[in-house]
Amino acid sequence: MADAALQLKARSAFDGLLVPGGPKDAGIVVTERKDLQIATVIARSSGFAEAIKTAYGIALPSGPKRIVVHEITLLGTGPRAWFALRAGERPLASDLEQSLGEHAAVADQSDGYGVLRVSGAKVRALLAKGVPIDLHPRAFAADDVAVTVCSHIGIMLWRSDADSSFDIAMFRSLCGSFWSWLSESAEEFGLRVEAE
Amino acid sequence: MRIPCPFCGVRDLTEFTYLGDASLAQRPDPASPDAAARFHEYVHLRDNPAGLHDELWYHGGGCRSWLTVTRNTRTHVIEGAKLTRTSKSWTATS
Amino acid sequence: MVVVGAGGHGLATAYYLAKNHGISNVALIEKGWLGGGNVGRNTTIIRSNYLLPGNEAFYEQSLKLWEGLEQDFNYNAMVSQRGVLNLYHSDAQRDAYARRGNAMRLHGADAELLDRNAVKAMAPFLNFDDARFPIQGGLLQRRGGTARHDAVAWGFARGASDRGVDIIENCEVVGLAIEDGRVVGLKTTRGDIKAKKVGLAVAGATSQLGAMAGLRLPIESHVLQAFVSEGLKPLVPGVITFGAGHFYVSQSDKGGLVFGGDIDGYNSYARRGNLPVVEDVCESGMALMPMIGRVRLLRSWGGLMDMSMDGSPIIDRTPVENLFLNCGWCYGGFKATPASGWCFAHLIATGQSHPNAAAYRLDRFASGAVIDEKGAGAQPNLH
Amino acid sequence: MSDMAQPNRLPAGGAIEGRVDRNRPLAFTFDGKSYSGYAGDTLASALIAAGVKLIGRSFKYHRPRGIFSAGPEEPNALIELRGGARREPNTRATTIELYDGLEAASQNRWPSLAFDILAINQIASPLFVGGFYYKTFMWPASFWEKVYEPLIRRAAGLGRASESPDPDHYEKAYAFCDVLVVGSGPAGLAAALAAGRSGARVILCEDDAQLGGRLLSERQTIDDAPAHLFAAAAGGELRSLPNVCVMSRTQVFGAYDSEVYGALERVADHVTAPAAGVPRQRFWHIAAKRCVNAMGATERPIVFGGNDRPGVMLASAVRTYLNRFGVLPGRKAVVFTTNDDGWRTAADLVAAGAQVEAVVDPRASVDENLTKAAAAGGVRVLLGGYIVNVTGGARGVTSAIVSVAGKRQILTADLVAVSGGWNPQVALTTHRGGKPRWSDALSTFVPGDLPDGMTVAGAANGDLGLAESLRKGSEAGAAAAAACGFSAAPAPQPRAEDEPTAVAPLWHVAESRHKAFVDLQNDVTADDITLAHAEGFRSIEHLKRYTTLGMATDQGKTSNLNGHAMMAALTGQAMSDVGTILSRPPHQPVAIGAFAGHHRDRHFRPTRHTAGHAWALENGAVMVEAGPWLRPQYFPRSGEKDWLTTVVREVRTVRSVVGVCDVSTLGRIDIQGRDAAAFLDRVYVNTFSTLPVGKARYGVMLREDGFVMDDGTTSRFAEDHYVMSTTTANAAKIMQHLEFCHQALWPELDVSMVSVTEQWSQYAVAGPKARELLMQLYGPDVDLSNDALPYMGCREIPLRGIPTRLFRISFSGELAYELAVPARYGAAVLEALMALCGALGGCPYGTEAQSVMRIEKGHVAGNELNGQTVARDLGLGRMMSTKRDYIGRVMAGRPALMAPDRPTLVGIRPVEKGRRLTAGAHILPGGAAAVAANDQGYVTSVAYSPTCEGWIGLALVVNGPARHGERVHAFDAMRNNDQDVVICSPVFVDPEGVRLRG
Repeated sequence: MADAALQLKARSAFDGLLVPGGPKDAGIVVTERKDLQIATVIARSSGFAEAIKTAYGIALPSGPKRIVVHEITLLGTGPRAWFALRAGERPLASDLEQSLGEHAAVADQSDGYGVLRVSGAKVRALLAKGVPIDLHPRAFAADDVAVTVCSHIGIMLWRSDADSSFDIAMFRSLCGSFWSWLSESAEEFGLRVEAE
Repeated sequence: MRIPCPFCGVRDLTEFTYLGDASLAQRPDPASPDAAARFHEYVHLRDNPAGLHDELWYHGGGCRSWLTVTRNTRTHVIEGAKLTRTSKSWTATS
Repeated sequence: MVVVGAGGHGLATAYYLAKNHGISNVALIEKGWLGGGNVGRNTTIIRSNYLLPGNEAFYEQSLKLWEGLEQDFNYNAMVSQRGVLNLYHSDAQRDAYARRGNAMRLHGADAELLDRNAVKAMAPFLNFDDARFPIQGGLLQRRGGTARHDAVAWGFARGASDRGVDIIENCEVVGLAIEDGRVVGLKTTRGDIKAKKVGLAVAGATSQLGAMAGLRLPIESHVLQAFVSEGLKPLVPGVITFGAGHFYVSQSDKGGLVFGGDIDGYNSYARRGNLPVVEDVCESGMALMPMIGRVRLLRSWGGLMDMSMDGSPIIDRTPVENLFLNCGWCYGGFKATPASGWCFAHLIATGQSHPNAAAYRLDRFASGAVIDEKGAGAQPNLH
Repeated sequence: MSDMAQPNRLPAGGAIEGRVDRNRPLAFTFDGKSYSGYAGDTLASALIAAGVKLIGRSFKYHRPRGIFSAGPEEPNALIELRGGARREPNTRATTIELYDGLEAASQNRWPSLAFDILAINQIASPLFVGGFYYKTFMWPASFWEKVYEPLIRRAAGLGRASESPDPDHYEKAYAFCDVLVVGSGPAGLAAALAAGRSGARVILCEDDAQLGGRLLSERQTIDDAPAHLFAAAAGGELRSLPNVCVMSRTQVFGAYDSEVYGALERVADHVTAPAAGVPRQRFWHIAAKRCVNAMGATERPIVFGGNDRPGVMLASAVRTYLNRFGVLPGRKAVVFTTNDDGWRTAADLVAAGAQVEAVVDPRASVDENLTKAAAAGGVRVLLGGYIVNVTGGARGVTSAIVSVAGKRQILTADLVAVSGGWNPQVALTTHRGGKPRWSDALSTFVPGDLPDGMTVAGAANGDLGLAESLRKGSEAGAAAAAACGFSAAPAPQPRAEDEPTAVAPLWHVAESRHKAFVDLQNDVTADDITLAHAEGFRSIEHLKRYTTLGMATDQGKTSNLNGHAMMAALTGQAMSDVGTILSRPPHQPVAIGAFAGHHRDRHFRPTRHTAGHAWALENGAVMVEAGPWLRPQYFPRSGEKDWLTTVVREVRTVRSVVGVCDVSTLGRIDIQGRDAAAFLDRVYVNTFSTLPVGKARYGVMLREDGFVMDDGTTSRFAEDHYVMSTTTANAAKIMQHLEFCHQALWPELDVSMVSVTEQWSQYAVAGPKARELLMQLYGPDVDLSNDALPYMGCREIPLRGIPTRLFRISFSGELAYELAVPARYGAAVLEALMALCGALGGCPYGTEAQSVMRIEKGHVAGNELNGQTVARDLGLGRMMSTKRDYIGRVMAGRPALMAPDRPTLVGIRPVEKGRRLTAGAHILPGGAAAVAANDQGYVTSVAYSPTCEGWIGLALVVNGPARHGERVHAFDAMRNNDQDVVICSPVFVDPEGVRLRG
């Protein structure tokens, strides 16, 4: 096939599901985070913490916490597992592989997940309809991360910077079902979709 | 029922999958001369206590860890939970 | 002779020991009140739609006994053969049900494979329009149905009692007297009892009683919840099971929808379950018959299931001489009550397995001759 | 609103006027007749206001019944609410908030409420005694099924459920708090205030629309003001606290393990229909560190003759109707009470302007203040008295027959208010196994051992006095908050009085000779208790089951204790020995829809879509459920008469040209680590450590019990990097299994695994022109020759800068590849592939064609990997390594699994050419009778093979491989498709594998 004829257009996970628009005073505002590079990182050896320190100059927190370093957001998703994100085009998985070498198993997952940013005055009331964990500010602090199940769908959830704003990642194939739950649950609060 | 995952914190039952008695983590030596009998016991026979029970749960809806949970089968009160693998291995952030 | 456990199986065993074998010198001892075990807390379904050799002949015998039970013991157990319909939702499931139905027919049982239209004619209220897993058809056993569970216990109790069996309630076994590898009696909270033969029919407490004889058994105790709705005018014709989720339903003669689903899935002796299964059952119910949304769940209860490693029961001798074991019914024990009693009585009385229960051996796990209807393997909570 | 319309509404401005909103009249209908009430009414209070006495018919005898209570314990006044698809049977009129346009209908009557043919059951009542089912309706034998049972079924049940899908939606929700307070009566409000003021996170759940509980129904005072004002003020303060969440119309119905509570919020039951986006009800999971149970108490009736007549009402309910709703349930009343509390009903009736004929109290003497007050109101006091019978009919009570010291007198009355004392609501304390304790002082059960984290306060704990309830509630709230680390400065206690609450036990008026009801809804009478005793059904569990006591929709809230006490009297046992039935959730019935929430109909379970889903739909694919996924089953073209035509065309196209199939749903697990190879050797029966980099290998995995668990190809991309594929159905299970093997069995191995199923879209490209197609896609720079990418090879190849993986693997038996591309390009690559494919004369194919081709090749799939087969059964025994251990090796060696006569995989063909085969048929020896003894196996999979030009199948047959060429019988009674078949090799096409290596 001639080069010119071959146009491989990328489609985001929520392509065709999210249609921008909605009331100005909506209690819920949703944006798809489309431009993320994503990788899973699994520590393979006890040298992992040191490798991170060498590469990024930080000590990784233990537990389900978020830390941001060199524009990379690292989310603690398991005792040895992290979910890494970085905005932009720059490949993340290969960078991490290079930095961490044999201390980590890195897999590119940039296409494997859909990520939504959900915010608005009613965001906690909305998430209470599916997320079985306590998101009250006293219980879920700014750097907290949770891997959990919402409406039978596995999600990763973390606070973005604002108090009433959460990022939620889920498997790409489940974005349609997640959206059907979210949009139905948000209807009573008013829902606005914004482009990134 | 809520299970205190050592990594994630206390989580609802729906996030977990049950396997069974914690002895399932102690696979017999396949090279032993009585391996057939030992594997039969390992795979099939259970103490099935009415009271405290060490048991294996998988936190598949969370951190994907296998947990060894100590739970009272009469009251469902959970005494504690630990990562199944901690006894034999390292942790990543220490 | 002593039979331990005045639940359905123990009562039926005592009844048939007396009736079939003329053995009336039987004490039937019970920790609580008679009929207080799973015979008093189940969803009352009777059927013989089994697949595997070793199972089907036994359950078909049981169904035939159900069909004659009322006349047998002059007590109305309200056997109601309104049919058991197992729905299928895929070609593979259809073929698996065809395999099952053919196995039933080879054993002389009745079975029909219905297509979607035939199911719709029988149960037009099912979700045919907006289903996640559309109904393609069903396997129907018309002779299946329900029986009034408490009446079954009372009927067997009355029949056994009339034939001279002593039923002793509030009598808990605290030890077994074993001499030279042979059981000679029991210690109970109401004194010691000498016995030539002891049969255990104590689903839910099998491991504890087994341990008293030094046995470690292929059994886990799990809780199964069941539910009943408020009384309604007739709505559901027979027993219907959902093939794409955990849900089965029938309607009692008093009008309540009696329904249930999967076991809670963790070892338990607490006789109560938790919300995830309640929700799973109701989600399945609403997926299958969305007109029950406003019907109210009235009451739930939990029974202890003797879950075996292959999902099939054990009726066998034990390594202890004269100690016999009837256990591992998983959550299918109610329908088995008459045949279980019949075959266990046969085993205790003659020392030989009844041909219809010959496969229910304790050593089948070591030998590999397992009877695994679901193909789930040695994990009891998956059966 | 005229008095004519609401003749029993107390006038506004009177001493007692109630607190409904008289400025907001609401219209409603009952049995088609129009009535009116006010905002703030319940359906029951509005019916009373309207003078409607007869509400329903009883379950067994079809006796006329009226309104008995003012709350959720109501056994009688059950109605069908709303109509059509929203019809709600068995709805308690006493808990339904009136809304404009409400429609209600009586139930369990035919043809009409006033004239009910089945009331004949009263005359035949000896047939209907306890246990009647089991003894009656027996003979002749054939009559049970044909006559009796259908009759019983028609008569059974109460209301009619809708037969249409519920049009409303439901939600689930999760809440968390430090302190959950259940109930907003005096104790609950005091607890919530104490805990809330400490800063603890508090949830207060109240079943009613308004906060206050009994405070709304009484004329008591707190801080010298009417008590309902205290409730309003407390509610206001609680709602103003940011750490407090007040949930009204929310019933906590169950206590579950680990301090989880189930609650039902009735979001839109008080309006005609939910607004857009609003659920009808919301089912809450509440996880609370501490719980203050302040659910209050339920008044206990007394069993006496005619105690079910419309107009016999709980004494406290009468006060509720007067004080809260401003309606007068009767104009001429007799109060029958065994306790001080009941006397207040007489006082309130007098204050409301009703005539109280007498207070009948079986006690020989009572507090002087009570008798004095009664006398002042012109009320006769009949101490040592009993009501032995109440006369009346469908139009209500006409008189009460009272016996005092053996002398009878007839008191004309239209209302009999009854109080036998109060039963604390112990339900939540027993859901987790706690046993209530008998209290001689209160003649009832009070909470015994409590579940972890729960305290009980107020009437629920047997503290009936107002001041005491307020004080105990406050203490409980403060203690619960303190246990969560919060403390508040002590606040002054509100001023209130403890009213007298002395009680003497009376369950049943033994002198009564008329039908006396213990369980009003299930029509269990005093005689039934006696009969159960006589027949040996004496334990409370047997009593319940034999008589159905306490099994109706009210779950015995007003009947159990009386029934048990009556049995105790018959057996001579103490109540502490008799015990009580432990209540089980739900405390009140909960709509099934609420437990399901969003997950009904097509939302029952999430649906997984591949990146190519939209393309498939646009191209006419018929989709099929494959585990959680939807996959294209086949792609019909116009003019194709049935699915088989389409599938035959797809198979022929693949075998002769090329086809493309979306295989993205197969599980893919990325496995890395120094020990990855060793790990795979332990989980697969065959060896992967010897697999060269750049190659793929088919593997089989067993469960530890030796049976086959899954199969798939695993490819090696580096020394320490493999990608495993699993079947679609087992993907999650295998991931869990591998994590178990690593974390629990061999944590010392340096291996890690993560699912990358979603990262990649994967397409099978199969057929003689598969290479040509891919060369066109990749362009001339990429070498796809047999040398560069041989059979079972795999490579990472960039495609226009996109990283892709190309696997030379084949499920179809053709020259075939699987192309994996990052999922964001999945749709685009599929479109590009299909454009090229179409130009070559190829087509897309679905799961059906895929299945035909794998059967033609004798590849096993889900039908054969059914958990009941071992590797040898499937002809895969030779793959099992004999040199090393792996999961399942030891147990696969059990004698019964090694037996030579196990059913083993073969192919079959029909003897009669062109005859259709069916899967699920059993294999019998040729000419053998169709009985179980001759059963030798079964057909697992069948397909019409265009390549073989006929039907072919796979089967598991006893000793199968030794029987190739044998003619046997395929028995299929299910499809009436018995036929003879010939056993053959399971590989029907290209047994040498020439094509796939081409």
